[in-house]
Amino acid sequence: MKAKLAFFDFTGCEGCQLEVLNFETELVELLNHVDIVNFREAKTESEDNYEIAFVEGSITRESEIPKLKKIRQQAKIVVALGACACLGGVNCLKNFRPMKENLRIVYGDAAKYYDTIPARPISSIVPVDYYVHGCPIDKKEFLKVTKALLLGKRPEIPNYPVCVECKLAGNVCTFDKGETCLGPVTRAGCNAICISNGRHCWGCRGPVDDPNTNSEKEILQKHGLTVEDILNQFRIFNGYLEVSK
Amino acid sequence: MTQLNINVHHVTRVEGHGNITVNTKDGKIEEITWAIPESPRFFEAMLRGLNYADVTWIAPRICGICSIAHATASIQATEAAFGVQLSEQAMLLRKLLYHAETLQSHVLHFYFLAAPDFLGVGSVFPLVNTHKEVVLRALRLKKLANDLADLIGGRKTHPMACIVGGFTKLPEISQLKVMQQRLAQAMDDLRETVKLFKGLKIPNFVRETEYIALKDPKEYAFISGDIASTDTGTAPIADYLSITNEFCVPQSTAKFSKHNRDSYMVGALARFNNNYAQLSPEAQKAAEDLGLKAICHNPYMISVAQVVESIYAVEESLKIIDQLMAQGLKEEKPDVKVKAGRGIGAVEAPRGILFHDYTYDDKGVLTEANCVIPTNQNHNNIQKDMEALVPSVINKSQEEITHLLEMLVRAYDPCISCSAHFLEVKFV
Amino acid sequence: MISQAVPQASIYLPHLAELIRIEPIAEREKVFEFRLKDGKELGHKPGQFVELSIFGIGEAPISLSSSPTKKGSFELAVRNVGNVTNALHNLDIGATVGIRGPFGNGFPVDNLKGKDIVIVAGGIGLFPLRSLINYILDKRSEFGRLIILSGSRTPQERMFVNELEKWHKREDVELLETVDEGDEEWTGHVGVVTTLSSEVHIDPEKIFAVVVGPPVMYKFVVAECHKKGIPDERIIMSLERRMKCGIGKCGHCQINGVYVCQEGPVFTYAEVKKLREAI
Amino acid sequence: MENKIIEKQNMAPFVDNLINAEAEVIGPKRKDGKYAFDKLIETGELCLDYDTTLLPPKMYLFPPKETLIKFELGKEPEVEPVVEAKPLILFGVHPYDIKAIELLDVAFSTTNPDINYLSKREKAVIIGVDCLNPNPNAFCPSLGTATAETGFDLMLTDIGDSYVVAIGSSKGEQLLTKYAETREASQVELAQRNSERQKALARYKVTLNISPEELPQLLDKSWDSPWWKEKSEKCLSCGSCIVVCPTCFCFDVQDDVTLNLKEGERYRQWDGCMLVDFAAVAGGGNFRGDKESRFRHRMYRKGKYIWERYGKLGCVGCGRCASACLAEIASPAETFNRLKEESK
Ligand SMILES: Cc1cc2nc3c(=O)[nH]c(=O)nc-3n(C[C@H](O)[C@H](O)[C@H](O)COP(=O)(O)OP(=O)(O)OC[C@H]3O[C@@H](n4cnc5c(N)ncnc54)[C@H](O)[C@@H]3O)c2cc1C
Ligand code: SF4
Ligand code: SF4
Ligand code: SF4
Repeated sequence: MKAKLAFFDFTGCEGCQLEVLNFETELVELLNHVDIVNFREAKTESEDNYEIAFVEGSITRESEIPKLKKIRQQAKIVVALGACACLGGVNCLKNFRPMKENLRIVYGDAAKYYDTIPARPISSIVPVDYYVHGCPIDKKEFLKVTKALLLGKRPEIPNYPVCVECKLAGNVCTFDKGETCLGPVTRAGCNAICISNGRHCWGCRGPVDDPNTNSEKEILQKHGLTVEDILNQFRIFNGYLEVSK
Repeated sequence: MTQLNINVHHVTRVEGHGNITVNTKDGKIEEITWAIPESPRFFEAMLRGLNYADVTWIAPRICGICSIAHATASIQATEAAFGVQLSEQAMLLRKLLYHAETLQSHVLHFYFLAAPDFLGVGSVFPLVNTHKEVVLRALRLKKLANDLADLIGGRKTHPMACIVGGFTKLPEISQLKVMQQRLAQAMDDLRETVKLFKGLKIPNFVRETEYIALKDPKEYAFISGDIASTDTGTAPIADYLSITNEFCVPQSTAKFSKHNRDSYMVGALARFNNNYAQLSPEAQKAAEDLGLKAICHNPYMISVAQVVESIYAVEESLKIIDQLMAQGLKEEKPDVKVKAGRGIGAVEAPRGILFHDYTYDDKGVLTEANCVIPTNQNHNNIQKDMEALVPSVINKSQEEITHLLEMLVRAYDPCISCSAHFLEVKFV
Repeated sequence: MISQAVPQASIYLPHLAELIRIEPIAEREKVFEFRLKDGKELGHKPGQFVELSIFGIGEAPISLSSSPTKKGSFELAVRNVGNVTNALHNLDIGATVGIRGPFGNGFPVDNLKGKDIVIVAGGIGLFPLRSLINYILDKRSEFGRLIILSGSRTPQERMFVNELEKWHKREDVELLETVDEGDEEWTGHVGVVTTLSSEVHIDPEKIFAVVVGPPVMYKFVVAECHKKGIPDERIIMSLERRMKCGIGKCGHCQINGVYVCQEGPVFTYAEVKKLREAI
Repeated sequence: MENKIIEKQNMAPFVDNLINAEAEVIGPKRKDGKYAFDKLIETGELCLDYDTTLLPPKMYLFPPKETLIKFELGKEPEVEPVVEAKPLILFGVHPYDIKAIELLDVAFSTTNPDINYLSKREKAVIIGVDCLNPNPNAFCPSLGTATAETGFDLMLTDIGDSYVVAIGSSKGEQLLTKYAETREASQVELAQRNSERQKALARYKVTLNISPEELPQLLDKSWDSPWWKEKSEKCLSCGSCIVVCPTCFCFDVQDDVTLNLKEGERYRQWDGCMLVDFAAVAGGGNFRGDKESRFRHRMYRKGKYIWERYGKLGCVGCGRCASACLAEIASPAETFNRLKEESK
């Protein structure tokens, strides 16, 4: 029997779902042994009967909470898709300001009509079985996780820092170029794609299980960042961890 | 006449969540609304206090589908604020990346999101069995666009190689050569696409409105030029606020836009209507074949305009690659000197004109941001289209009307999650 | 030089084996009996292990649980803890798996001949020890006393209950069992495995202790052995480590300079003592 | 050993000939201000005066990711070994990397010979070049790895207008006769080579204050040194040190299947003892779960375990790890010197 997959989105840019649509030929292969029963971005029909739910986006409104809980009840396996769902992601940048002020900045006088709560990852509301990290997700990793789930195995998601893959990619370390990087504390799995393209790691995949944040901070300071700069860097994708501490 | 009670909760195959409500009672229309229940994102607030490099990194996260457009608008706003000059090579690469975006998004829209309507199915998935060759062609084109984005921007979504002042990674000549061949081959697929669209029955619905798009005397504009209106002519980008005029509508809290009339349209059709003459001959010919003539007032023709623009994007990409290969690629270190100031970046996102307006302090930290998103500008036009459409089709079944309305919304290729940084509808 | 050394066969290529019998032994544990598809004998020693492949899932090191005296097939007893073991537990009779090995040194059966043997099993430590026990029982006359001390966490987690009963009944086996926590039905001994030691009387001059169990158990059992006067050279233990290749290449199983899959998994305490990270 | 001379202007034709011959030629190229081994497309890319490369040339013999077997799934699975090896010329390998390859040769051929490594190795030609501009973290002279007498097919030394070429094997000699314009080396030129090598020795900035033979003993005494904890406190467990090391050869093995779930492969990929889960076992145990024990284990491997097991040094002093380590703790020289200090 074909496994039934469903995709859901909360607050986010939908780039991760788009990455799934970007499978091109692989999507056709995949459809041979799965049924995608729910994928609003790409299809009209929907069904409430699914085994694996991929959930994109973070939770930023009260009304999203019951919807997420319903998905959890229905699905055997819940997979968080992308930084917003896994970590809270960039949405958590607003958590560093009172919600009232956010509303005022964006909506001015009309602020009173809106509701918003501090952004949070879906794991803060319901148990999550697996994570596909990244902003956006890496297509290969998504496939790896999906294949593992279809085979009934626990997907092997690296628990080592991006530096491993960065070195393997043959990159010159950003620190050697006079810049800084969050690679040493960030979970690998992206093949150091940002560094390979001349940028640095921004931490979109979240920290490894036991990051040596103190050492990383010292290194960043040694390379010219102020404490505030460092906080800003961590906050871009990992602000939720800071606030929830 | 049927009693209508249409309630489309979350229009599918659009990016983000939008709802349609139509109620009639005794033949009288009581309510027609296009509403956006998407969660607000607060980007303007989130960007405050960030360094420019982080600003331009985060801003594309407004929308995953047009992330290259947001990245470009964000970078260009920052460059305008700092007075950064782009090298010719960087400009060519930026345009090339941009054509990838246009192609990426258009192909996704007209094949995957809109085409199922015309072919009478609910999504692209069943087409795998019934129209395999169409799906494979669509996938080929999409892959090509994605690979081009990958090659120039480093990634399909949320590109990282394009930065303020230029690029951090250059493609290799050998890679460009392969891309050139693939683009040339893609012209065949696009010609087939034109044939396919020629056979489709596009609803005939006309409502005159104002069309707004960028206009550049040098070329069919995507990332440069002034703001042009089919009603009022051109205005500098700096005047964008007086064009977009966001306002609140009484029955909801959504911010809508209007300029010269009740509403205006942005996007592929608006660009076509303003800049038709600057299209390449092959794109013009495709337009003619498809029965698209400027000025066209049928919003369902937006998808057709996208097909025409895709041909243009591929042709232009080929030209740019020729030029890059002829002159060779050289490493350039972007020359960026931070200074206090305000800058506006205006680009034509696939679904319409997009503005990022930033103010930076002397350390390059953002103090204020405003982003005006194309879908925002279209919302009011969608609303007005619905108001005009429903009476004209009121004798059809509820099912048919619903379908026509959904198709209408989809035709606009709305990008709701990016518009929702600014939009919200309250249900009463 | 190198060119002459290029081998003919890949050390990573498993042989195919057919699953011919499955027997559940406890909640998370089952015995699986296999036959090599090429009809050959596996030819192992007690205490050796194989690398078991479930293709598409991965490989895991698993001890041989049957005695080499059993011909035509071999048995693995496996606890379901992760990917490979779970996939194995989901297989049906007739399924094909991959087998590499046997690997490792195994218990020093030749040294044990003619000696008294006290076997100390903690939990699934009985899996590899069962191979040794059955080997000794099949060649009973070649060995001296056989004392088995077996400890489980609870009565439900006793492994190989039928065989334990059988051994109980034998005159030539001294089996003592204990559980860490009893229940209403359990009438036997309660306490960790070392608490059985007071009931055992041995001749330290001619006894070997063979110990396999969870890592925490070793220190206590060794202390007990010392109390009874068993010298380090005659305390034998099998160690578990993470293993990928099973043949001394991948480095995962290394304890100090020692590769457990090569020099082990069976060591004397005299050897283990020198390894700072062993237990 | 026979020695020839290649004039510098004859070097480019030699390399071009090799590139045009059937074998793939790998050599050091410039990369973002550093150097990296990569396939040579044209001679111009080759940089023979490099200090060190980001990754060691071992990656061509023991690739970061390598398929070991392929299989078909289903009721009757089929398996077959995968051994990929093609003729390869490693051009411009420094002596320390040659010594490291010699270690790999032993490690992969002892007890259970590894066909995947050995077949690649057999097809590889090694053309060395003496390292005259050492990396600031290197300490090769202290380990006797600044020059190599064996392990290469040809060995080049830059003596100004020309290269002295030492011939290390008949394979090397054949290549030379076939593709290069050479002449006999004079005594003067050989003397020049010596003096270049001597001068290079003086350019090393790091010295090990203990002879390599004494390292095992020193480490025997140092297990309980406070150094391990103190220094490893900063370790990011980022694995940079093990990935860049020419003598590390540990790996992980995983299965992957194709999207149709019908066939798949088993591959190995580089792994190493500095990564947190390297020694983790089922049930949550981790035999080197803390930074201190991982840090110590790596140093023991470099200075003692490998030596005792394979009779070769586990570190060749290339200094790559020290350059790669952001925490500035990975240099074996620093640790060994410090322990030597402590032991006094
Ligand atoms: C010499 C030897 C002999 C052995 N003999 C036996 C035997 O006879 N019988 C027996 O049952 N066992 C035996 N074992 C133990 C057995 O090898 C392991 O239980 C087995 O390798 C587990 O493999 P697996 O693929 O099922 O589990 P894995 O999927 O590898 O996982 C095992 C557990 O570790 C956790 N885990 C591992 N890696 C990760 C990760 N990256 N992220 C998160 N969690 C992780 C999982 O949660 C899981 O609980 C022996 C081991 C050795 C070394
Ligand atoms: S660039 Fe970043 S990820 Fe790469 S090695 Fe350096 S610190 Fe690690
Ligand atoms: S020693 Fe340095 S390079 Fe190695 S894992 Fe630790 S921090 Fe990374
Ligand atoms: S341990 Fe460091 S110095 Fe020694 S060989 Fe490895 S990378 Fe080079």
